[in-house]
Amino acid sequence: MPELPTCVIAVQTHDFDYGALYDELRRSCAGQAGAIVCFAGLVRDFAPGQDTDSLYLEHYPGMCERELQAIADEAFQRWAVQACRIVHRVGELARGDQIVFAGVASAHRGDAFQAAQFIMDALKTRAPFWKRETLRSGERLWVEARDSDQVQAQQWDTARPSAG
Amino acid sequence: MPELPTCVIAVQTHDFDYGALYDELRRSCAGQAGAIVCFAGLVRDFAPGQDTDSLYLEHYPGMCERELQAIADEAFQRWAVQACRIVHRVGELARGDQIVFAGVASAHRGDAFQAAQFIMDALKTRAPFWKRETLRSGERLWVEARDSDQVQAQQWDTARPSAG
Amino acid sequence: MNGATIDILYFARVAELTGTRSESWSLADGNPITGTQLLSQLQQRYPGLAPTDRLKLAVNQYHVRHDQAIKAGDEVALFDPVTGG
Amino acid sequence: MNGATIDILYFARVAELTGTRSESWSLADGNPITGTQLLSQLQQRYPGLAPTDRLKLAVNQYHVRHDQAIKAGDEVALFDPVTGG
Repeated sequence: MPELPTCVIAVQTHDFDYGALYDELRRSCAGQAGAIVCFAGLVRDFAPGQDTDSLYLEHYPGMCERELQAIADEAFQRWAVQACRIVHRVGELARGDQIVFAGVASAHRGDAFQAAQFIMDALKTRAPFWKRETLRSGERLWVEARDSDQVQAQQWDTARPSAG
Repeated sequence: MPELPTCVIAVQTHDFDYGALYDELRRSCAGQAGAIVCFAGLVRDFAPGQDTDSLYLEHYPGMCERELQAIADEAFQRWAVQACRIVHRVGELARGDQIVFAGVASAHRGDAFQAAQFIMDALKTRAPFWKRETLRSGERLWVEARDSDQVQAQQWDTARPSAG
Repeated sequence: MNGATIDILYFARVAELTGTRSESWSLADGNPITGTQLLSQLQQRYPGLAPTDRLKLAVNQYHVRHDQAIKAGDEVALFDPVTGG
Repeated sequence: MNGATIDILYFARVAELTGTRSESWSLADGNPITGTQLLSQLQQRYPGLAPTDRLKLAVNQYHVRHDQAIKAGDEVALFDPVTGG
């Protein structure tokens, strides 16, 4: 591992190609990476009987990119990551649409799984995006942050000493 | 979740299309899945200065498929999985080639990450595949099982009570 | 007093409550204030912001606690806990 | 004795050691034996199998421990710890 990798980050309104993002990760470390883990977050029904019609994603331009880069850098300090990509969409999304992509390439699967999960947990609690749901009934509501996401993210703090 | 899903399993000599496998997972549970985690295992250099030229994968036909199905079923009992795919290649592979795919779709990312990681850890210690490396020097050697894989797989046993 | 201002950005539900997405805010006597003091002043202007305990602050695009000092020229952002991903 | 046999499959390094990938094996008096007993018999025929402690057994395509009973008609497989994935 000559130096820490950089994470390619994109915040965009248009859709992303999951397979192409994987291919780029794979190509960027051919022969070195033994494991690639990719995560996609999708728009799903908000609650049983309360069908989501669409989702609007607002963000804080500039801070989003900076925070995502900081999260990736933290992952690089903790795990042996060879390549990383994060894509987050903003604007109007429909049911079933892709929202977010996080992909990590590493020599070993443990590092790839942990780094990808850490990135998503940190993104969920630190990256300045906000979701507004529009239900089929026409009702609009800003999604409330879930305590479980905070708990999940904090587990990485306590895991720190042994995770290196 | 009306009933437990089935995991589509393939053991094959030909390559797989990671993006297409993701697309199938996504399509099979559109509007329900909020998270899809896909893992790929790739042929990488065996050791520094000991370049892998090629890899031969032998397997136990019949038992492989049965064991992979059993592993997926165990994942379905433990986490809320909506769809699952496992592909494992056998035969001659070259450096950088794809070896294995494991993809999981779920409502929440925690289930998807854990189920995918469990499947890979169990596959590594239970699915009857064996790797033989051919180094650039021409030397051939059967890869030895790693104790760390056993330790990793056993962690899921002790995690059982709280993981449901 | 000239130039002794901060830029405040509002996002998502908070922007709906204030009715604006950004504004320039004067610091009394040009002195730094804490986030808590700023929130108290903002709540007087925008009563709908209460309760302000749960609101999040960023200063110059970094998350900060409410006791963070804010000085002239800072970019301050006010928003709900994030819900991306 | 007729039909009192088991099928034994060898994989990977073990198949190289035995020089064959499968064979039919007669059970003495047609009685069941344990995996440990079978491994002991096989080691007499194929000395290269030693030490047999690390070898893995499957019976009818399920992983089993060495104390598993093996009976006529079973499909027994002998192999090293797996290294797929």
